[in-house]
Amino acid sequence: MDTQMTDQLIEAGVLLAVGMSVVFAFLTLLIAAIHAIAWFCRAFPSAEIESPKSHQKKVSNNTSSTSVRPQIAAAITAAVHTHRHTTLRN
Amino acid sequence: MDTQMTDQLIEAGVLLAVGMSVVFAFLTLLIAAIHAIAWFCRAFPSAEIESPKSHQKKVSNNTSSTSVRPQIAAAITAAVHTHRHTTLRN
Amino acid sequence: MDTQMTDQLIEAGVLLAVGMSVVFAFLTLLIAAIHAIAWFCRAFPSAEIESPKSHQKKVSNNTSSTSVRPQIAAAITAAVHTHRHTTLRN
Amino acid sequence: MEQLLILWESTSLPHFDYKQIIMMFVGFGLLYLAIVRKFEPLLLLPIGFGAILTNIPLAGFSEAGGLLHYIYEVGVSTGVFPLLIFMGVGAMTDFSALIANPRMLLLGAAAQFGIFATLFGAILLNGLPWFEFTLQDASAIAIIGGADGPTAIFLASKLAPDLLGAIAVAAYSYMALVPIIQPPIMRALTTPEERKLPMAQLRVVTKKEKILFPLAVLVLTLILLPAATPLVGMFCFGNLLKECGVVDRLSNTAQNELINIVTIFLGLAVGSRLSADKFLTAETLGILALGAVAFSIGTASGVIMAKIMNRFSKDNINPLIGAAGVSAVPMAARVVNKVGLEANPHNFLLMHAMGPNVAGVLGSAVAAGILLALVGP
Amino acid sequence: MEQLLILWESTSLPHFDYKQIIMMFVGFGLLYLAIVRKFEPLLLLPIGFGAILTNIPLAGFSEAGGLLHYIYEVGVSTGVFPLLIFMGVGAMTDFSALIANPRMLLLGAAAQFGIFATLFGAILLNGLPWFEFTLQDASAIAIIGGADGPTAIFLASKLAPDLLGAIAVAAYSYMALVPIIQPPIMRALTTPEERKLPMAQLRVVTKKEKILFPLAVLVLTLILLPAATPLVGMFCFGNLLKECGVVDRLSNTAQNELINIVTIFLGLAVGSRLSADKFLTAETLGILALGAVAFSIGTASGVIMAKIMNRFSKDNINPLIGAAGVSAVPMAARVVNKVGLEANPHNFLLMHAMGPNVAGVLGSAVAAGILLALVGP
Amino acid sequence: MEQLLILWESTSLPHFDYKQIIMMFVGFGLLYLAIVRKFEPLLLLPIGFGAILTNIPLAGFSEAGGLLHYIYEVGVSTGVFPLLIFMGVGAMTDFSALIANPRMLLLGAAAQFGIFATLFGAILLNGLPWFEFTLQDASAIAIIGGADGPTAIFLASKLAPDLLGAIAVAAYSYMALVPIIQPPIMRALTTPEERKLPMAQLRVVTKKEKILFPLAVLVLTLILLPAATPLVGMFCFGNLLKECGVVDRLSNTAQNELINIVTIFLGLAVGSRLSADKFLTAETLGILALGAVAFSIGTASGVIMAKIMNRFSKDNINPLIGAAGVSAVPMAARVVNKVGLEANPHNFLLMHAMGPNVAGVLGSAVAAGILLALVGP
Ligand code: NA
Ligand code: NA
Ligand code: NA
Repeated sequence: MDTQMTDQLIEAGVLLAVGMSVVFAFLTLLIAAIHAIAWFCRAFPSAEIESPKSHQKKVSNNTSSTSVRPQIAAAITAAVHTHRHTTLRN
Repeated sequence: MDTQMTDQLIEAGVLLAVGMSVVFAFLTLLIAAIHAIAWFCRAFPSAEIESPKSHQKKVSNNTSSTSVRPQIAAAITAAVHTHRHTTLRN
Repeated sequence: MDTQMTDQLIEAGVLLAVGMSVVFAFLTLLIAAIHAIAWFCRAFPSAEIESPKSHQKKVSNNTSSTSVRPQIAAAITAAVHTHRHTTLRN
Repeated sequence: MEQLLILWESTSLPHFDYKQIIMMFVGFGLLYLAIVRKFEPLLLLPIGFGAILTNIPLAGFSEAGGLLHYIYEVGVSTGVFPLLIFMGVGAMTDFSALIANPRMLLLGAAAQFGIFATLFGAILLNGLPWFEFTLQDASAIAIIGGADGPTAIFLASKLAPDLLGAIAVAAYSYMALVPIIQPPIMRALTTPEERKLPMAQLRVVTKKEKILFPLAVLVLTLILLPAATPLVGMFCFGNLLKECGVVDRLSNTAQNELINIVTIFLGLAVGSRLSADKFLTAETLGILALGAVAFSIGTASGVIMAKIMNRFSKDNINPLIGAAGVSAVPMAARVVNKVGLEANPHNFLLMHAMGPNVAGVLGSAVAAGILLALVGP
Repeated sequence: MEQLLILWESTSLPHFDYKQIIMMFVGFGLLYLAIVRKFEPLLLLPIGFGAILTNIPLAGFSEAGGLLHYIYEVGVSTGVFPLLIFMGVGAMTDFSALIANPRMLLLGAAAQFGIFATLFGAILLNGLPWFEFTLQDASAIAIIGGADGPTAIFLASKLAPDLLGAIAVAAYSYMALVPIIQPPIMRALTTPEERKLPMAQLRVVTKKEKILFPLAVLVLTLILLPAATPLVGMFCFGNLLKECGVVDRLSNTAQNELINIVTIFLGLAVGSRLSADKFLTAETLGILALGAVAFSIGTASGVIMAKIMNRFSKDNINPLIGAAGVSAVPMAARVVNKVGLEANPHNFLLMHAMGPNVAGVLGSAVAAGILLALVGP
Repeated sequence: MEQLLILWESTSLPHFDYKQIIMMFVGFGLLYLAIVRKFEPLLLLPIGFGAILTNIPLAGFSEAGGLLHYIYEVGVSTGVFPLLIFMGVGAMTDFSALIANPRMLLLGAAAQFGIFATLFGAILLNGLPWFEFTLQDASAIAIIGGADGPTAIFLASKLAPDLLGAIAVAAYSYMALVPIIQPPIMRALTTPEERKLPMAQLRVVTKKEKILFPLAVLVLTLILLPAATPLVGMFCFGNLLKECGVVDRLSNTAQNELINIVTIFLGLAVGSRLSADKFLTAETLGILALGAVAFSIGTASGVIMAKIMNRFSKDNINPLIGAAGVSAVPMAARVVNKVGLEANPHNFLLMHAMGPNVAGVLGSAVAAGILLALVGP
């Protein structure tokens, strides 16, 4: 094993030690942060941002989920209407 | 108040006068244009471009608004069918 | 008719001959390929890739076609429910 | 030991400038306004996030090779993103109320007085030792009074790129503050009787008129004010896509996926201009102050113009709808409706206010064109 | 006074060239065709609008720093946009009808005769004093006979960028005119008995065949005609996305949002090539004339090939379906169906015509590859 | 005759290098894995297709002016595409399970041991005559152990662009192989009793916590590890878009159309790096071997960490869920659930495994940041 590889292996060892330490330190701090958030949310429970409808302005949300409903409603109305007529005729 | 600012204020005054004049002139012309369009549309009422179905070629329109209809239709058919069977059995 | 145009016309003639030959050759080979594919698919019919559900990971498919169905289902259920009540009352 | 030093050097801690920390708090403040206060969240949330990212030491988001640098250069310094947003807004805008009652355009014109009057304010501020606005700066700031985000960003990117971040933040903040800024001005300038005035129902507008309208706007603009054609032209293009009825695919994409993608990128890129050296300056305070002035003057001008028109018109014109002339679609129109309902619970002004509201969009785009033509580079 | 002069100078009026005005009318004409006549509106509407914008004096849409300049440079001169469109078209194309009856490929081959025959026409036009088409120009013009928009734009961007605008307009216009151009030719070349011929029902094609088909096309192309792989490869990629069944997300995006976004940009960029100096030339008239010739010859070749095949085939082949070989999917197939129904109200040829129809797409992409390989730069 | 020669020269046949043919078979192999074996098809299908296209002689897909060249330069060498993917993945990720049980982050941390341990493997391979990995190469290879595609592509584009193709292919292949690689390791390291352990139900997480979580992650990252902010920041941005509830338009676009478009382009661009000279090397074999090692060590470390935590915890922790710490969301969590059900048919571990699973995404992004900071350019 030549010197260069030994050097690289030492460097890798340092990286391993430093890297895993930082990863654990970082994610441990994040555990603390999550506990702090949970504490904060219990301490200051606000209904303010829980409102389901967002006040979206200027850009109407035309995604399928919203635009489908009126269509379905119309279709259902038509279907039930048709059906009632059909059943009445029968 | 130094000369430079006086110059700038004069320039701003000119901008104000010119700007508001142009804005009003422009939008007044647009009023005339809208009246002209309305007159034109009353004079030449054409059913030609009112046809609801566009002849879109090469690219089938898969957006939700159009693609939903067949689905809804099928669903309605199925629902009414199921329902009739259900009511018949009852 | 000058020489240059004659040259160009000859060149165009060559292009026509070569071009149509290649087009026909290419698409004839493709006919053979389609027959080969058909033979291969008859020889090795596999149900493997016919499974309707793709194992899509990490990215849930929120396109309209899939997201509409539950909505429609719910709508239909509601419609039939409403209707039955309506007819019962009548 | 050396590795530990490298590690320490690779954290932000030894590199933080207190100004960057302040700017991050500004970013978090914008997130707060967007999420909790619901201030124009579609733009202010990405702007706030971009502001945080751009101020992180060592991350280099806005330096050569950084993500926000690329996005800014590709989309904002070229002017492409605001124009695409404008196209999408055009594809979302319904001009029926304006076509049915074209005089409303005068209200959209009057409200632009806020823009031009603010030029004086900016120049007067130069009398104070902390300000040195050029006429180009002043014009870019004044357009905040137009209450139109993409117009403000587009003009700022051409006339005063260094102020772009502050101008965009001010423009969107004041647009979100419309329900707070406008009602006192509206009430101060009108009598309760005026606020109760009902208006005649609008006539039905044919599809053909709606198709010809964007083309008429385009023709007038290209003849009289070609400097405004990038903004007005793309707006009309979007509107034509919507109204023509033969390219619904393209219209849907322009008003949904395309505008959403561009909004994400535009917001982040604008946020990347909120660096300490550009934002933590006296100019920013001046911009915020001037923006409020521009907005208020615009609102007042619209209301006063409506009062004048009401006097000379045979049909009633409720002066409140003049306030909608600043644009801020559809927020300003909703505010008009709300203030009107307070005076007369049976008087729904929403549709009537939509006319001046969309006229205001055209008006401020025209004003931007004038400023570009007269003080532009 | 000076300000008024500046204002006057900042309108279009003192800068208009009459040619620009003509080009704007051309743009409005394209909008008319798109909206009122419904001629390929997805492309002709953006092209028409782009043509208007690019001819506005002082606006600089197509000059350095202008919106259309950026879009053109990014998407058209690189060839990226037509290739993405082709990918999306691939993701929309169903090859079942062709796989069930592969001989239909011969009809798609025969219809390309229109392309190569038109080369002669272009060269003969050079005999007139107003024309000076190079062989590259002639090739880019001839591809109009392929009745495929993105193929024509891609080839023109490589062989004759100056003619791109006129070629694209001609290609899409003639594709829209298929219901007018093709029926007389089809009727002239067939007897009523031939037009009444019913065809055998097509067999069911398995999913596996549909997956292997684009791969087979890709392999043949990359071996025999690598110059055609940009077009054919992206087309096959799109088709594989659609047929493989495991990436529906990507397939949906390729055939909806992505192709819509690119269509908007491609149309505007093509329109930006309709400047007076490039379009108001004798060449444009020549291109329109040659395009019509190419289209007609292609239609006739397809029908004649179908007649020949019918003679030597044990199953009936209705000669009308040969006309669908020019591509123009699915318009040409619909026209076949309509003309067939006139002769025999119970004979639905639509599915049978889809085979040559999609074969025509491959055929013209292959023809484009040949032209690129033999006369390309 | 000369024309025939030109024609022959314009086919691929006289230009094929056998290595290109091998690479095409590699590309078809990837298509097979994607379509038939359903190995991460969203990426491997475009990668495989890109690999075929890039190896076609004369087509020039990856040369200056070629489609894949443009896509690669715009999106991959700038790092923009992986960051946008990460934003979209953030907008799809639900952190509820992790917020409810934050200790799971330790499992996500432990699983990163696979990354750092693999550095040794890469350096030891240098002892063989065929390998010459620099520390940067080794780091880019080791990140495969993070089981996260965009992170691997982003890091490789910064540290070892020449190895990007092989690293991306290895990363996605092993992510797809999770159900085959992980179960034997999981079973070897756990007793049947451990595998049967039920876990306590998770508490409900409020909306406010979910909004504050990405901001907390962002703040910690920007303070401690700014080099990780491009990845982590865009991820948190996406997650905030999703959770804040006020920009659903943007969130939907980020997790649907935008990520789909970028996935198509990213896949093709990565595929374009699978050229013979870069892929048909001993390095590729080394990368594949090291990737498998990294994956296995990561899995083992996660399981062992879970065993240790179970010993010291008052609540049960089923050691199987440690395996989910490598990320590969949600495949690894599903595998945990499956192996758990084998031991105890009433024990559903899926939700419990989602905690370490999403923790693994953060863990590997952090690890990538560390590598960037310490061995980066
Ligand atoms: Na305005
Ligand atoms: Na064709
Ligand atoms: Na990971």
